[in-house]
Amino acid sequence: MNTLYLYTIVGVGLFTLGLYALLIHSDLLRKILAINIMGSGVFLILVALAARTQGAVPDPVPHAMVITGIVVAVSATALALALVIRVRTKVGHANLPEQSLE
Amino acid sequence: MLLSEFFTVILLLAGAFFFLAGTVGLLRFPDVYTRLHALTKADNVGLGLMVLGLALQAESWAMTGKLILIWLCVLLSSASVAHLIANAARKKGIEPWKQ
Amino acid sequence: MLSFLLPQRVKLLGLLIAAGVVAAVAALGWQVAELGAQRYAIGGWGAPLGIDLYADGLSLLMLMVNAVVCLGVSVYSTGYFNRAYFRRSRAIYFWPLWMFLWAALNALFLSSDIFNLYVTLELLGLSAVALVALAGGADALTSAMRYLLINLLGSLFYLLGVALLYHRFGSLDITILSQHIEPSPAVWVAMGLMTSGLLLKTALFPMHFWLPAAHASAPAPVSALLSALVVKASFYIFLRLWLEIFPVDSSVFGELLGVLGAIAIFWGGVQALRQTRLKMLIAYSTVAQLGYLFLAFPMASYFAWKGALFILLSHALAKTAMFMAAGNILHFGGHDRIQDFDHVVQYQPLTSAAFALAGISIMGLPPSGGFIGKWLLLEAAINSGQWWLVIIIIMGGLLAAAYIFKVIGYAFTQSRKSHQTRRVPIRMEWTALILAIAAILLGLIAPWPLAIMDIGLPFSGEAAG
Amino acid sequence: MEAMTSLPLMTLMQLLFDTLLGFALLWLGWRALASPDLFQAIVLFIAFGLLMAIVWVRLDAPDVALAEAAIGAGLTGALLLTTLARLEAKNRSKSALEKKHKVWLMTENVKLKTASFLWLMVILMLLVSGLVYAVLTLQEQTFELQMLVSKNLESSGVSNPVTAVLLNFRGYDTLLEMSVLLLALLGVWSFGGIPKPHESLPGPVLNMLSRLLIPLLIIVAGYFLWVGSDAPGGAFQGGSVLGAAGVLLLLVGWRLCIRFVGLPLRIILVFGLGVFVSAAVVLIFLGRQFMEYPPSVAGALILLIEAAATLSIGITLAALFLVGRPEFRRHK
Amino acid sequence: MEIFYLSIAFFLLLTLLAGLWRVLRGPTAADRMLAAQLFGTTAVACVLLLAQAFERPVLRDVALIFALLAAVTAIAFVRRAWASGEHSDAAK
Repeated sequence: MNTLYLYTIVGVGLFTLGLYALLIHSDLLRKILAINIMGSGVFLILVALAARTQGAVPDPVPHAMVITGIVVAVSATALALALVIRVRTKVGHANLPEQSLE
Repeated sequence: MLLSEFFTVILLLAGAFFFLAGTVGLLRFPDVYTRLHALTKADNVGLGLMVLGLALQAESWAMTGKLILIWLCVLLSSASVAHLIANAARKKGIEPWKQ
Repeated sequence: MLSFLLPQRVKLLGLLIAAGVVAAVAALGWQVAELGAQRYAIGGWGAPLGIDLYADGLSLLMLMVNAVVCLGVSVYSTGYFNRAYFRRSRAIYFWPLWMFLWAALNALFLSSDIFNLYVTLELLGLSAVALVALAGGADALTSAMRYLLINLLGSLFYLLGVALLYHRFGSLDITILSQHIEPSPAVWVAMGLMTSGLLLKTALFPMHFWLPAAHASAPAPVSALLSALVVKASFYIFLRLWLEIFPVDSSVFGELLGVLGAIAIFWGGVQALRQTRLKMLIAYSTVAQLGYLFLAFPMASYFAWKGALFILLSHALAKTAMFMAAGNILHFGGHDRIQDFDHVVQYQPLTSAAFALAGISIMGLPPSGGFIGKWLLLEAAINSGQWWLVIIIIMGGLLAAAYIFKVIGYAFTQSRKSHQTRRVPIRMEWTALILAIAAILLGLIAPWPLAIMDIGLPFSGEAAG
Repeated sequence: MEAMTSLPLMTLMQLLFDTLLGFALLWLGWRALASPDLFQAIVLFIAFGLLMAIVWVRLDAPDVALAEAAIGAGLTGALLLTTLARLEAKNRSKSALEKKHKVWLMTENVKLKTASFLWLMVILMLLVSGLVYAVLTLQEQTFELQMLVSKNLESSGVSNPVTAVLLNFRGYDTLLEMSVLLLALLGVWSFGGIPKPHESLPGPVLNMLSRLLIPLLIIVAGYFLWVGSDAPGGAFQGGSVLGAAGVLLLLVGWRLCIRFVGLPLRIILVFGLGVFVSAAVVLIFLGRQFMEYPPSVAGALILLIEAAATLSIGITLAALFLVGRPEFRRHK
Repeated sequence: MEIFYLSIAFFLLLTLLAGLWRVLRGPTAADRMLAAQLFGTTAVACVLLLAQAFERPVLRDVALIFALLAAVTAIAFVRRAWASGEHSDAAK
């Protein structure tokens, strides 16, 4: 069962890494990458914990949740990227003025 | 060790060796074109051997058919991609490495 | 949910659907009033397996406010969007996006499944961002971008909380979870995550920096929606989770929220005073009013919840009216710098009347809904003996009065440079006025919504009062 | 997994494989975010997506692996590259300078006072320790939900548990999720048209490749749709493969000819969602709950819904790739 | 027998990481894209081995998707990342 907790730790690591990068970087494209990585981290935790069931087949509900999550993440990223291009054409540089952290 | 398993092991090892050759080529070669050359060839052959090795183990013919299909796809896409990248690099004006 | 609009339909159908949804909400309201809280299992599966829709007093009230405000905004935007001011191609997209937003709000208020809430939150966030970006200006796009990032960040935090809760208890349904819950480290962390995610979206004090820019740069009906409903939706979820799932004995946490609320009131009020543009002023006043909602947490008594909810309802109505009034003035004068309001009262009597009435409700003067809410909060504060809350509530009211009078004062004066003015369609002025009057009427018919609140599960539990 | 192989060597090997995979993921994620050059960050991110799919395979989640591979490899990478191309085209100014020493802390392009930096690190450490502690103390999870799923599986008309949960038990989530996808497209279109990038005519090789690859992709999408009911696959995976085929088409420079761009395109886009909602509503009139598929006809109904969903998801993903309203251009 | 498959898969993962180094150092954008292509083929082989190791015929579909889609990102790179603008670091 310990490989399971390894993946959960990796998931937590990814989540924090994404959060750190999101707050640090001012470049928009980087922020979107950071959010995607955070999302993958959360999904990893979800599925890793799902594999705790005794039976060969792991619990399907988290899988369904993650698939829904992936589709939502893709549509959000697509919208964000389209917005970045618009911001760039209008403003000329693709990063947010450094807003206050947290 | 069944005979077929014996062959599979050999084929897989050969495949792995070619993958290694491909990666080393990628790292060692000084120029885009030579790396491209090394990578595409070695990896395809490596994958081909692995697919053959696994095909021996595959239970049903449908499975081997699917494996072969996968291999063909990889061949098709990596060859044409290599061409495209080389073509684009050429246009970009990266001259091949001359000793 | 029925208001999914096919992309190619435009305004006419928009109004039709708006009327349809209001009728549906009224029918649901009647049903809930008669039979008590309704539980509707989607797909016929039981609670743990399938998803349940749960309509109790709390969600019913939110739905009603939602319906009234959305009807007003729909009528308002028919006028707002057909002017030359807005390029035709952009106006077409307002309606489908707006319908999606409304559907997301309806779905959110009804759902009782935490993962489903995540999906509705995401739907809400994306449609709100698209609407804010509709204005197309440079600052509109930047604030829309920042709002999107904040939204995604908040939902990810929330999702992580959901993941922990699910893996701990094996179920996603709120009612089932509330039966199983017992404080354990995993639950505490999940609670912290979900709270920070939702607070980020509700723009409580430390995390409110995205709100003023987003509200000010968005087109008027959109910013009305944002501050009246979208921000409140995440507060609604937070309230529902706080009451039902999270272990109630966390008073230290409630204290922290109360303090944050208080700071929000002061900071929002002071900032509002300093603003030169009307829309920014109203946006900061939203930040302040949100602070009020969180004042109820330290007391956590029966009256406190009802007071906070009442403020929420009256604020929604009043703030929509205010933003509509601002939209009219913007149309009329072409700018919303407060100093240069000349003769707004003479040219647009209805709009300034609407603004004044809405201001009364925000300040909390006697007849208005805002007053009832503040009165309940005051009563709760006095009962629970937390005097510092009483002072804050009164101070907040004074601050609100200050920035409202500042605006009204300028509306009467003659500005130095005159500039061309444009007629504003009468529809827009009337909707603003009707909504403002509704905010006042809410105060007069107070007992009725208070009764509805009791149907729901959350309050009857602690009827200690 | 463990149950099948009792050999200690095997578990050791798996452990080794997992640790390497985990380490590679973290390291790749960190490098992707820390690399000074944007293009390098994107390539690393694409590799990250591939590794993610392998992790899903390792965690015995084939459906998720399929979805991640199809969407991650197919769409996100291509979308990021196109956006970068558009952004790069805008400013030729700064070329990424390799600042070695600062890269580790990722602070080379951020003016951060050390105070707030330390403060931030404290918060992050707190978060990590809290999360890890919470995760480790999770007691054995009650499996009644999983038993429930397998118990009602046969009445759901589908034998693959994940598809059953996705489309029947929690069909409402999927309904909302498809509307999120449609909403994203609406949002992108509401930003108005995009400046048309000058397209150089595709070379002969690309033509040949696309002629071979795209039909194959469409067949595979159909295969996934069909297999979805009893093996991992289904509407989303099929839809994303179809989307990838669409992306390939757009890359080759194919444009929808004028006749299709108006209403017909919109109808296709809304088709999936429309079928889903109408199926659910029709059932209400038959006296059932909102989305209760009668077990007898559930399989066929789900397949119908999935087919419509795959079609519209594919077209929506391809349209999203265009990042803007499709400009009307005569089909060459 | 599975141990052998798993060890080969492990070895492939190592080659994949080695390829990463080329992405970091690669002077031109083409090198980086090249390495991405390498990852694609290695991932296909890795997934096939895992499919065999854990007797999951289903995983072959995942390998099929990898095989098909590896080309998409590369083509996106060639068509868009370079076609529309001369890449500044090509001259480096």
